[in-house]
Amino acid sequence: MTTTDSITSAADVADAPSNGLEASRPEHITFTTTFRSYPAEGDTHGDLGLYRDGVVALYRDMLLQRRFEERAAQMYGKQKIGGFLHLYNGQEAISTGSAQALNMGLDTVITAYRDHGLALAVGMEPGECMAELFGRIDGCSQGKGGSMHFFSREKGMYGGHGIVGAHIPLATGIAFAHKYKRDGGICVCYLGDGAVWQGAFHEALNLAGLYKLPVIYVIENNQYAMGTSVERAAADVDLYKQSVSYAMPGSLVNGMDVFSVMRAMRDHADMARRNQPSVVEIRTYRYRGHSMSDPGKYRTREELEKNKDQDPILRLKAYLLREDLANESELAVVDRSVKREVLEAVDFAARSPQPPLEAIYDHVYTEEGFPFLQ
Amino acid sequence: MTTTDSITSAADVADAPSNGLEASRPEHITFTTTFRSYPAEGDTHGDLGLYRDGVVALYRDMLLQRRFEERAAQMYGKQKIGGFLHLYNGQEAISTGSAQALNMGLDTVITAYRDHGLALAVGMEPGECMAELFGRIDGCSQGKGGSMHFFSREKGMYGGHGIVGAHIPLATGIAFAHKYKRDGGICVCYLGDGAVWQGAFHEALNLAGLYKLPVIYVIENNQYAMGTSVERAAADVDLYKQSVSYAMPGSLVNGMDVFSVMRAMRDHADMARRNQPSVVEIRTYRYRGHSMSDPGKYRTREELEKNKDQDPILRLKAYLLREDLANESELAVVDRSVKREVLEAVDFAARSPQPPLEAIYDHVYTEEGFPFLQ
Amino acid sequence: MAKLQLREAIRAAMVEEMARDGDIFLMGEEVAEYNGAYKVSEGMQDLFGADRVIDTPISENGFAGLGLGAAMSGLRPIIEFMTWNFAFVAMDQIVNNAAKIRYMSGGQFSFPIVFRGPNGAAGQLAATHNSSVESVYSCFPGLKVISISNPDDAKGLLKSAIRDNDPVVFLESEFMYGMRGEVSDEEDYLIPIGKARIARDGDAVTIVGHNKSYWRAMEAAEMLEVDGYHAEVIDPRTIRPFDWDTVIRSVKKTNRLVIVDESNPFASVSSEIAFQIQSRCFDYLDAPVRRVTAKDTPAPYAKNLMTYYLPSAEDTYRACRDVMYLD
Amino acid sequence: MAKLQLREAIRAAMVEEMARDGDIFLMGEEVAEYNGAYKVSEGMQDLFGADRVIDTPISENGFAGLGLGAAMSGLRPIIEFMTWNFAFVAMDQIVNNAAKIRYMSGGQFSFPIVFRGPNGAAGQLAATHNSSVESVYSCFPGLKVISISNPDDAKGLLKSAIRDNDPVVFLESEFMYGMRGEVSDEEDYLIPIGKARIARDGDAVTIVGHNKSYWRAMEAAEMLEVDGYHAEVIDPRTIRPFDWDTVIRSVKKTNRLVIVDESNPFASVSSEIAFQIQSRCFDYLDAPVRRVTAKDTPAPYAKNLMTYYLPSAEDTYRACRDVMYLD
Ligand SMILES: Cc1ncc(C[n+]2csc(CCOP(=O)(O)OP(=O)(O)O)c2C)c(N)n1
Ligand SMILES: Cc1ncc(C[n+]2csc(CCOP(=O)(O)OP(=O)(O)O)c2C)c(N)n1
Ligand SMILES: [Mg+2]
Ligand SMILES: [Mg+2]
Repeated sequence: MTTTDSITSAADVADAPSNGLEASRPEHITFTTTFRSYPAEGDTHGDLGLYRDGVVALYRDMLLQRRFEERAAQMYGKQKIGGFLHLYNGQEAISTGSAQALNMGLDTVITAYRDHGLALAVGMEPGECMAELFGRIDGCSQGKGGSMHFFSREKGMYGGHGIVGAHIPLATGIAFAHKYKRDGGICVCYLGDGAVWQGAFHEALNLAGLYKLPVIYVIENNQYAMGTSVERAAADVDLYKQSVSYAMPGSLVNGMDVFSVMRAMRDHADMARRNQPSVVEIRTYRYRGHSMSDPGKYRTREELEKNKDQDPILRLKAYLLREDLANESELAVVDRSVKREVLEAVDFAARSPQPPLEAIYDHVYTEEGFPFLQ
Repeated sequence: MTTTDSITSAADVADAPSNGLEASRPEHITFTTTFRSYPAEGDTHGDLGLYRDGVVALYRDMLLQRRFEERAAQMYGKQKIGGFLHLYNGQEAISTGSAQALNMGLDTVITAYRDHGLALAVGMEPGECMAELFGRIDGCSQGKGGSMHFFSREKGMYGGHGIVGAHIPLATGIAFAHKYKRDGGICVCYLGDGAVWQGAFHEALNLAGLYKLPVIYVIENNQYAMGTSVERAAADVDLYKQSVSYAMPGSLVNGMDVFSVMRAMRDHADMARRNQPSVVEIRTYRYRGHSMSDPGKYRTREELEKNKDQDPILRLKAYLLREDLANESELAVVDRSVKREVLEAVDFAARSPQPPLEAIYDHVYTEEGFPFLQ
Repeated sequence: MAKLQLREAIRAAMVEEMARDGDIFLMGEEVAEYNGAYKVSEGMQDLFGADRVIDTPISENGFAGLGLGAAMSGLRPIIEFMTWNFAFVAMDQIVNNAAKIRYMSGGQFSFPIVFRGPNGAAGQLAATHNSSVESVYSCFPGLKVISISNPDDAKGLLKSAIRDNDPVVFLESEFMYGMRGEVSDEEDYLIPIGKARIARDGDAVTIVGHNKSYWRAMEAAEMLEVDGYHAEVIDPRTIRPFDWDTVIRSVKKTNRLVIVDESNPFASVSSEIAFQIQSRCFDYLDAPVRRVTAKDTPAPYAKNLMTYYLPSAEDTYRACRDVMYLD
Repeated sequence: MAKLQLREAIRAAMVEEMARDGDIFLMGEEVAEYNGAYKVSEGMQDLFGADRVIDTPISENGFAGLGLGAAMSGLRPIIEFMTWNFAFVAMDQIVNNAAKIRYMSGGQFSFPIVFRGPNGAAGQLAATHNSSVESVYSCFPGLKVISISNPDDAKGLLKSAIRDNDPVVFLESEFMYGMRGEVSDEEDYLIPIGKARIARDGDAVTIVGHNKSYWRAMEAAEMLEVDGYHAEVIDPRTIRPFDWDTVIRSVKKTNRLVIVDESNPFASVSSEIAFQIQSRCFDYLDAPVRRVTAKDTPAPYAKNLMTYYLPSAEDTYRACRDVMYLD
């Protein structure tokens, strides 16, 4: 049974009258659909076609994101970074696992403001990212965007977006362009559990379903939107079920296992490449507060610890050791190299100059010499 | 099996992990839900507890709406009426049948701009309605609203709204107020098939599902939004399935049979009175163009005629005759009285004065003497 | 010179540009199979196919955003709003995404997109269907805003807007779609964005009016002519960026300015013009800048009220006489 | 007089009114269990229960509309937007439903509702999180718009706004939530909507500033004082309806006007003030009306750029000296 079996179609609806007008009397219409589930420990690295180096690379990638965030938090404390800072700790398996399903240089990604992990996962440099946090000219957005607005056209990273839900229609449009240009690319749109309840989500998904666009909507369900748990925001907490309204396949994935994410995202990327849009709910957990100012009183220490026990990096580390793919000292080398890379990023950021004041007028328009009001 | 059986809950989802993290590996999650269907000819008047007079009253009510619209079209041709005019012809069973499920004076209704039928069905006077179309001071909105904006606080008619989808959150709020005030009332929100794809629909339904509000969302699926058929607008054409995303019961109703509408709306009103919001898709057909300027080239004459064969008024007339509840001449008396009532409405409208120019500043604010810019 | 209806001129601009550049597509409600709610895009789906002339569901926020995503990817969408009244549900996409993402990305992504549709009063449609939106968009840096008053400008400016690499809000008018006017036969007729048009030379008073208000300005000028006064009439055509120099030059000559603007008055384009002119022509003004606008109320339905609601040529004429101290 | 933080003053107004009238409820993102994103509503759910202090999903359009529906039914909602930046997705509900339904219903339904939240710049949050929205709402007849600069006004005006039977857009500021100030102890302290406050008497120049800009105005006045000039500072407090008389009276005395307004300049509140004053004080103005605003660009992230972006006291001071022809 392939995943596309879960596409709901008129035929699935037992006894549904075609226009509802002429039917004899079915008292009930029974509707059945199937979602795929990707629990943890479903695959070995071999199942995924990975060799030792590939698995270590996944480990390094997740670790880089983790260490980058930790350093960013520290720099925020030192007031090197302003504005909001939303950290990705705990969710790294999603960015890392799903990047594996992408054709780099062709496919595109877009996400909300919790964007550092994805940026690094698609290959943006820690230095340009840290410089952006520092508000410097060498930042990936030249200091204009900050933490919430990492962009890299080169890496297919279409941002970093701060208005909850507003990037979802953009994803639909990016996918539209892939199809229009027949470039073979797909777009992956990451959104939080909280963004599902923006009207933009509904409109964007219907349009994608209607126009059959190459896009995957990945709901990173980290259980909370700021202090609001999914149960307190959703009439129905099974977010993958949102796919039903748009006749799309939907899947539920364990986001603490990078292999599960990889597998699921490959399956869905296949669908997308056949112009079948879909929804993937990936359940994960955010370790830090929503942003740096959030004391996190809405959850217990136990809940947090219980989820940290599932840590995707520790899980993969255990796997590497258990499967004899690496030993402790090899992994320590990886750790040190990641640490160095992040410290170099901080150095790079600190050395990068502030933008000149005249730069305030740059990038508003493509046009040169726009007559701004003075 | 009661209709609320179709409420989807976590328990319905076979093998769905509670948080998706700890589950053993279900390859698939099968989801089954049940919608109720109300085809035509499901009930006799006896089943619905109606006597002869009640059935004739339904007939008269639908006929009044039909004749009102016909006369309005004529007056539009004579330029007595300005702006847009969206006629309700063909859809009368919905307004009439569902009004039967309401507690008049307590429950509330709200709809889009195709609002004449509902206004009459909830008891607004043809005279005040026609005067509104004429833009006169005795109009139900004092000439400020026109065709798209019929309001009557007294009759619980919360409008007539011209921005597609924008009234759906209002309905959620009106239902919120019913619950907050514990007044026992429910709100019925009518919307077109085209309005489903506004984000407002999604947000409003999730809020109603989350807060458990006494509201029914009735999708009047007349197959078209202007020239766009449902298939050309919807990723999934079974609009009742939208209920799944909000864990609400959903039903599909034949809108050409006033008895079916009555039955369905009574069932859903019962749910609403128990604070269970729900979705009802009623399939119907609009005989006229979208508005007076629409030549209707997007559909064939045959399609139109085929649907007119299902006419709710003719159907009920046939029923009355077949069941010996009334004979031709009794019905002719009804026809004449309806005709007279509509003509009187036109007279009333024609005699009503235009609003005085100073009235332009009335009703902007409740406050007296607001200092408008001059 | 061909005599075209305004809708034909707009269509001609789109057709010419779409023929020239395969990256351009047109999307909106009823633009394709229905040929446009106001028949602006009539026949275009036949010409360019269903891949490039695309009907949408009623999801303005969704398809405005779709257009923006496509623009980020290098396409050049033309997004039609059936009217600008219906774009308030898409406001966030326009003022946050269209206007700001280029800036926030340090210039990496640009938005060669045109949002177009009719703006302003369209008769007895009541309050929600008669909004004038020029000020609410032109206050957002990152957008360009054009408002046209005749077929020639419509064609030349829409072609420029489609070629422009920045997001353009393009404001038309239901009431003027059927209006005929000469349109240049010039091949590839482009009118530069940001340049006003002096429609009528004069020395007695400057009248500025855009879109339908331009015609009120012209009518008032005719009335003044009867009185023996030559009014200078300027159609700004582009609201953002505004062509201050043309208006300033005129006011320095006439020493008087009247603005006709169908918007509600508060913080409208007319307010901004007044600010700029009092600031930059302080010593030249012989009278305060006057404006003639819609009433400071929502638009009513009743015919007599709706007529009263809108700025008239008569009101404009009287405002001119006022600033000329004639009465 | 108690010394309260701005957030405490706002909370006090809500608490007093909710205690007085059971029809009032507070709804918004994180207002209840989280105690408010900026702790404005801290403790309120404990006081009034989960039926009256209600958390929402991130559905601004939905819950703004919910509030409006409830208001039509006679309740008196207070809807908090976490910031006004997030209300663009709800723009349609505010400008079409809140502002116009009363009118379109011939006065049958009214909207005793307050939409409140912080407005304007809030630091290095980049372009989408630093919008000033006063002009985009105040241009819509049917709304009232209040923007406050200190705890006392916040309390008195919010209480009035909650009691008002018309929809009120109430603009606060993240940056000022922690600011302490004296708040009247008067029982049932109400400040009338539509009345400006003369914060400082003077004769040399009038400076108008609201919200944070009020403080820039005051700082500039201090700097002028050092130079020996007495500036009159007016905080309009209500933007719609605007208290023209107070400003006119002042300008007739000082003959000069400088407006500080953190909004982007085009068609902003400052434009409208300039229009009105040049129109109504034409013969009294010794210099053009000047304004000091945010740059005509989106808000940048980098610290130095963001500082440069905003109007400063220094800029205001220089603008005042300019209109006083001192340099
Ligand atoms: C339209 C809008 N409303 C509110 C906010 C404020 N806000 C920022 S993040 C956030 C929570 C989002 O939660 P979720 O989508 O689950 O993402 P997560 O933070 O968990 O990654 C809120 C309410 C916003 N940025 N935009
Ligand atoms: C937000 C918005 N977009 C577009 C329109 C223009 N418009 C008016 S009615 C309509 C079609 C609505 O169709 P449907 O909801 O099916 O209702 P019906 O006309 O069939 O009763 C459209 C597109 C509008 N009024 N509001
Ligand atoms: Mg979340
Ligand atoms: Mg329809």
